Amino acid sequence: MSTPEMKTVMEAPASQRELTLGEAIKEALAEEMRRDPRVLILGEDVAEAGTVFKVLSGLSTEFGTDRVIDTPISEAGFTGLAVGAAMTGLRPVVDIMFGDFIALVMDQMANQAAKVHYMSGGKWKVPLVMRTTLGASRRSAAQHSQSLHAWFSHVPGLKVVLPSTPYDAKGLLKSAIRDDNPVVFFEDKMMYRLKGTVPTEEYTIPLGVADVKRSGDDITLVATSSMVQVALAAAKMLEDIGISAEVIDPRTTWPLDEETLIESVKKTSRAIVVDEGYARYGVTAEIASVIAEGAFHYLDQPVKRIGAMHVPIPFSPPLEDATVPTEQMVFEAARSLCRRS
Amino acid sequence: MSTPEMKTVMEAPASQRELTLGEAIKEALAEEMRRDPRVLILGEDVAEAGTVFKVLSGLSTEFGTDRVIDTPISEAGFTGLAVGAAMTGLRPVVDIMFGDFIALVMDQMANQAAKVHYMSGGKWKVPLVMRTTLGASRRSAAQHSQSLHAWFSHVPGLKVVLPSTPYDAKGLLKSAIRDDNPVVFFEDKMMYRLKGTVPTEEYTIPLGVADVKRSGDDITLVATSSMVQVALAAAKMLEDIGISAEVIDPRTTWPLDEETLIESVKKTSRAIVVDEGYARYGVTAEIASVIAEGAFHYLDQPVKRIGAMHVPIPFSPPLEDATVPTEQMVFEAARSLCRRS
Amino acid sequence: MAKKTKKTSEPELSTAGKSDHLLQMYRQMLAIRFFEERVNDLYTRAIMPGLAHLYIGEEAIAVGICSALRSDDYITSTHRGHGHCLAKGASPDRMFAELLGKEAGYCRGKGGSMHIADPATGNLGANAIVGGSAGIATGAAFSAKRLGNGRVAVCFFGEGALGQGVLYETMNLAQLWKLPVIYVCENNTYNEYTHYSETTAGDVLARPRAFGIFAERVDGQDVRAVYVAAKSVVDKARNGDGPAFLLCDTYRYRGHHVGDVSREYYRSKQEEQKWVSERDPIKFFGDWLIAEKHADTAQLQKISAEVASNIDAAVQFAMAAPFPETREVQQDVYA
Amino acid sequence: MAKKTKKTSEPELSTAGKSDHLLQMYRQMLAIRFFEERVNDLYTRAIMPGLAHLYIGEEAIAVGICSALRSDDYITSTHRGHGHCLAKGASPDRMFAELLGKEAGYCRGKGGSMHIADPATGNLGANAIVGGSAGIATGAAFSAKRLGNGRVAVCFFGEGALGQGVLYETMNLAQLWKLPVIYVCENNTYNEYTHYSETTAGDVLARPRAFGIFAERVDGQDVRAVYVAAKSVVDKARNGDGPAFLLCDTYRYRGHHVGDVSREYYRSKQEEQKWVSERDPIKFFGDWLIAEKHADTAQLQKISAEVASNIDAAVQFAMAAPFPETREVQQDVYA
Ligand SMILES: Cc1ncc(C[n+]2csc(CCOP(=O)(O)OP(=O)(O)O)c2C)c(N)n1
Ligand SMILES: Cc1ncc(C[n+]2csc(CCOP(=O)(O)OP(=O)(O)O)c2C)c(N)n1
Ligand SMILES: [Mg+2]
Ligand SMILES: [Mg+2]
Repeated sequence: MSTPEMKTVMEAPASQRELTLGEAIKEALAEEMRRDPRVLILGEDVAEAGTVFKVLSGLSTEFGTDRVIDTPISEAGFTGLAVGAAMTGLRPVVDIMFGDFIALVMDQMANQAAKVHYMSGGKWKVPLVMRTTLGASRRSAAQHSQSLHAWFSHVPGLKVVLPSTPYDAKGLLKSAIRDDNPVVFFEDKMMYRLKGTVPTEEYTIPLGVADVKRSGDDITLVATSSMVQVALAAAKMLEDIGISAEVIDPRTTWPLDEETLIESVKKTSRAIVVDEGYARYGVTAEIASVIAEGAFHYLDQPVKRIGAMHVPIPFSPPLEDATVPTEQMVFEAARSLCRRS
Repeated sequence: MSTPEMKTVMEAPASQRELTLGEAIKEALAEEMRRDPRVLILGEDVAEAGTVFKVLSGLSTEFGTDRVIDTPISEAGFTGLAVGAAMTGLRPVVDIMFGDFIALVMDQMANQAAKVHYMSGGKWKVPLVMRTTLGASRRSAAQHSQSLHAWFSHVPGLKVVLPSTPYDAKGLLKSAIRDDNPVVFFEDKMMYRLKGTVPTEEYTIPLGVADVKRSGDDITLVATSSMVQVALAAAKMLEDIGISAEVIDPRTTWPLDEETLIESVKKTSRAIVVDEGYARYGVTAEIASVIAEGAFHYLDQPVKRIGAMHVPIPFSPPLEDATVPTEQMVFEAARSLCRRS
Repeated sequence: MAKKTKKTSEPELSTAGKSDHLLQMYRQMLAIRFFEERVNDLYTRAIMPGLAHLYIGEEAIAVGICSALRSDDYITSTHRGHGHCLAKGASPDRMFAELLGKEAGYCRGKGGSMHIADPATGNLGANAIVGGSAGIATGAAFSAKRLGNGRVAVCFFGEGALGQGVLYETMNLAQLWKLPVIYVCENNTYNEYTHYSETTAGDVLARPRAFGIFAERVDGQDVRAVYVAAKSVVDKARNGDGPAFLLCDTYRYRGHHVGDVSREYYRSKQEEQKWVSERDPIKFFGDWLIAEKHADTAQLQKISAEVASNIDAAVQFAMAAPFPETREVQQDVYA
Repeated sequence: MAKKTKKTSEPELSTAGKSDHLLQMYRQMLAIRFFEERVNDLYTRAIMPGLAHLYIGEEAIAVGICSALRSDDYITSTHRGHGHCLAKGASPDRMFAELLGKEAGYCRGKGGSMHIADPATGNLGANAIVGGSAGIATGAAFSAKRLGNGRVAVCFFGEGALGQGVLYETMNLAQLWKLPVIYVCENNTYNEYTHYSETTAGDVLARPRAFGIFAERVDGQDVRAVYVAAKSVVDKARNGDGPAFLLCDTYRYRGHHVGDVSREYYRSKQEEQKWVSERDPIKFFGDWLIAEKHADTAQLQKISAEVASNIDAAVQFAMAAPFPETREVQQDVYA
């Protein structure tokens, strides 16, 4: 287990420091760019501006503007270019500012990048990373707040990563960059300032391995990205009423570490899946189905799913707040599953 | 219940005739275009060619080439144009030849069409129908064989229709055209020649109402689009070994008629969900979750999901055939769920 | 883009004509300027949720273009859309209400700054996807032609949208089908924090022209020049001559959005100062109005005072207005 | 597009030079023609699964362009890609094997007619998405420039791809970054069953030129003209002068795909006949070879016989080859 929760209980040893998730991502990129000259960054306002979220600020100074490259506002065009570049000797990391804009690159990612290796009988490879964002609550309205990772998770040939801590973000991003397949890396905009301890020495985290963020016996809370923080907060509330919740972060929706999820639920016999994507036909459906099938005879309650309310995301604060899963919602759901009230 | 199976047992009365699914779709379009001058068709090779599947042949003769309009190969462009046209007094029916190409219109559909009504506080409407296709087995390889309806099903603001019979296709398409929302209508390329009885008198079928294609007691087979035919064939095989299968076609993935699905499984206590989309993070996951939650205490086996093999669709016939759900697979799965062997 | 900006000669000016019309344009430019200043103020005082992209410095374009439109003509707008919406006839009170997420807002608070829409003024909606409204505007022109209602659609976008392929797809359709749509490119020289010369190859005007679309460069700081250019292409489009493209040179005085305050890393204070002091569209137009005796200083001050109190009242209205009921969140997903 | 096709003058011709090179081009054109005829035959005999889009009539373009390329240069191809793949060096036996879905095929049978790819000959892959390879080709050019390996990338596409916005996005990138990519537009005048004049507004050459890209129109039935035009832009690109665009006028003799047999509803038999009898690239080139004494009739017949038996052998190979094992279906989803 490797979470801020865990680390902060002990004095952080000399070999670690506190980083924000944004800093951890920048560090992963910088380390990989130093290690491998084929790695470069393409995106809108990534160079001097360091992206609109300032996550990359400083990278263009160290690596120059021909490895941290500002592009026109042509998501399909520069993603397609990156696919070709990845096939021919480079390892591009493409930056898609808001996750909503992946709607513009679905052909390049799903019809091209995801299929090139298979269609060519295994001859061409596409070592491409697409970094993009998800998450609402920023009062950015319907076209700048979506969490659309379910679309990519549905496409064979892609891998999909959703880090929930600075530690995971760094280790997973380094693995994604070294992976020979197209990998989409979703960062929650609201988590860029989330702090956590990160070792100074190098490490990577394999794609496809879930992480138990907190262990417990009464109920399993499966959560992705920022919902992991929501689940951990709910777990604390549950502890106060005597319910011991286990929190599991799959970390990658594809590949999916089914075994860890199923084993946990076999132990707890209750599960809630929390994800910030739209509630219907999303990530919670797949994970809930995997659990319901794999732990069927152990479940004493149906697997409960909690996603973003199934509506376009409204601007008005009281309305937007009503669409996002909260620790209170998770707490209530868990309490009723555990029949405590 | 309204299926070829049902109808063909009786002498088709004078008020019905046999039509192919393609003919039923053309008839629905023709009737609605006669009824409402605001309805028009936009797409590639839709006019004289009547589309590559010849489904629309003859329509341009009756309605002229300014209501059946050939477009450039600009899926995003003419879909966007149709969104604007729908907002301002027309009711366009857009034709996207192969379902794989919806990857090019995700922004226009998911970020624009689906959200205009909500973002405008209910002021603007988008009465748009997008007709497109799904289904493999045509030896068309990875970019011309996908069933990507899960993407649209995930997006609030859109409705998604998957007809499985000529009767349903006609009635559902007429409702889709009269609907004031953007509706995506998926047609299985392999079903265009499927025959079924269709009344001569006019009728419509509401969106959001599942249809019991065959009733049974031992197991519920939920199937979409061409998988309904697969499920019905499997049901026949099951009958021979004494298993009575109920076959339910949701007909629309959104809105989803949850009640009909859940009630059936409460009766049968076993369920298999069959859909031709990729197996993971697809339509089967949502439907299985709905059933697992809604009929939890009635299920005596986990809900089984059968989708297309989770790989890009290969060209080579023996390989492609291995990716598509078959009646044999459904039969085997049902038999083992019913513990007969 | 060497082509020199077209001087607006007297005969054309007469098209712009009468003083009241000119003063109305002046009033609208001021209204936009004051509106945006209050938006910035509401943001800095943490009263406005989220962000906003201010139109300050670019007012002459929205006003010049919309003055050439009928009230039933259509526009589509952008993330930097307040000016377009106001110029097309939106009222500041319901605009502010929308920016504050209030039920009285144009979209009942559901849209916010980037999604103001209003059928009553032909506003098909601002759009937060760069280039995202090219299809919608072209489609509205398609309807206008089909229905024969004589309407014209204007598609406003920044030069950054030249990077979106859908713009070329729709320009091709518009010219093929001779649709009454005017593409108005507001070239304020920056795509967010990147100078457009780093993102834009070749000659911008040559792009629409390659599709056979009439295209003209206009001084976006001169409301009369914009009006004259707009009037001529709008009238032509209305008469069935098809689409046109106007490239309007301009500059945004403020940050890309209200939070973009330290900008030296991408543009110099001097550059900003030069535009503000030498090319301000409101001052330029005001001076001209006085010089040409369409108004005197007192009149302009009176207008300014009226607009200011109008904007004050609008802010008061919006701040006092209630938020929508939470249950509204599930309304209007489907018609 | 009134611009007259450029006459290939003697000095340029000398670039094309030596007889053996010329005869090699002739051999390749024949190989493509015979290959495609066999594809059609395999389809009509129901031996080939699915469909195929024949390149017959357009051979001079693939051969003229690829003759100007190094073997390590890159190409991307289209749904009508057999000619490009062969011209870039693919061998007919493994091509046929792929078309029949056999394990010996270039993609182990997984790709089929529309997805032939072969790193050994720089073939990044045919693409079944119209315009779908514009990004890939431009990206390969991006790598070539970054890695300084002196390679050039050629992006083949039909005029129908002019409808895809991504083409304009990538041309803008290519010119901004001066990438060594050549966009080769094969204008056979039909997008499937629709004449390109119904789908294409304005002047095609003006489109790349608007982005500052050198663009030239070439007679796609004259392999020497294509070669000369290609050689010059490829050399320039290799020397760092950036992208270019070649518009090659041509015609497909057969249907859009092998199943498109009755075509009168979209084009006349006379039109087809005119191209076949008056503009055939192979006959045109063969006559010239003889007239210019690069070969005599006997030599050309000998070449023809060799190619024919070569193609026969290739078909035999492919038909005898086994299908992949079914378990292969789950291989190569991930690297
Ligand atoms: C498709 C898309 N990509 C990126 C963005 C993020 N973004 C918002 S505004 C902007 C710059 C737009 O520049 P321009 O079109 O010139 O308009 P301006 O802001 O200068 O008025 C960008 C990149 C977006 N909203 N949509
Ligand atoms: C994005 C996309 N839209 C539509 C199609 C269907 N389609 C296949 S080939 C074709 C026509 C292409 O015409 P052109 O580019 O001129 O190539 P040609 O067939 O004439 O060689 C179309 C529309 C496709 N494959 N991809
Ligand atoms: Mg700008
Ligand atoms: Mg063509």
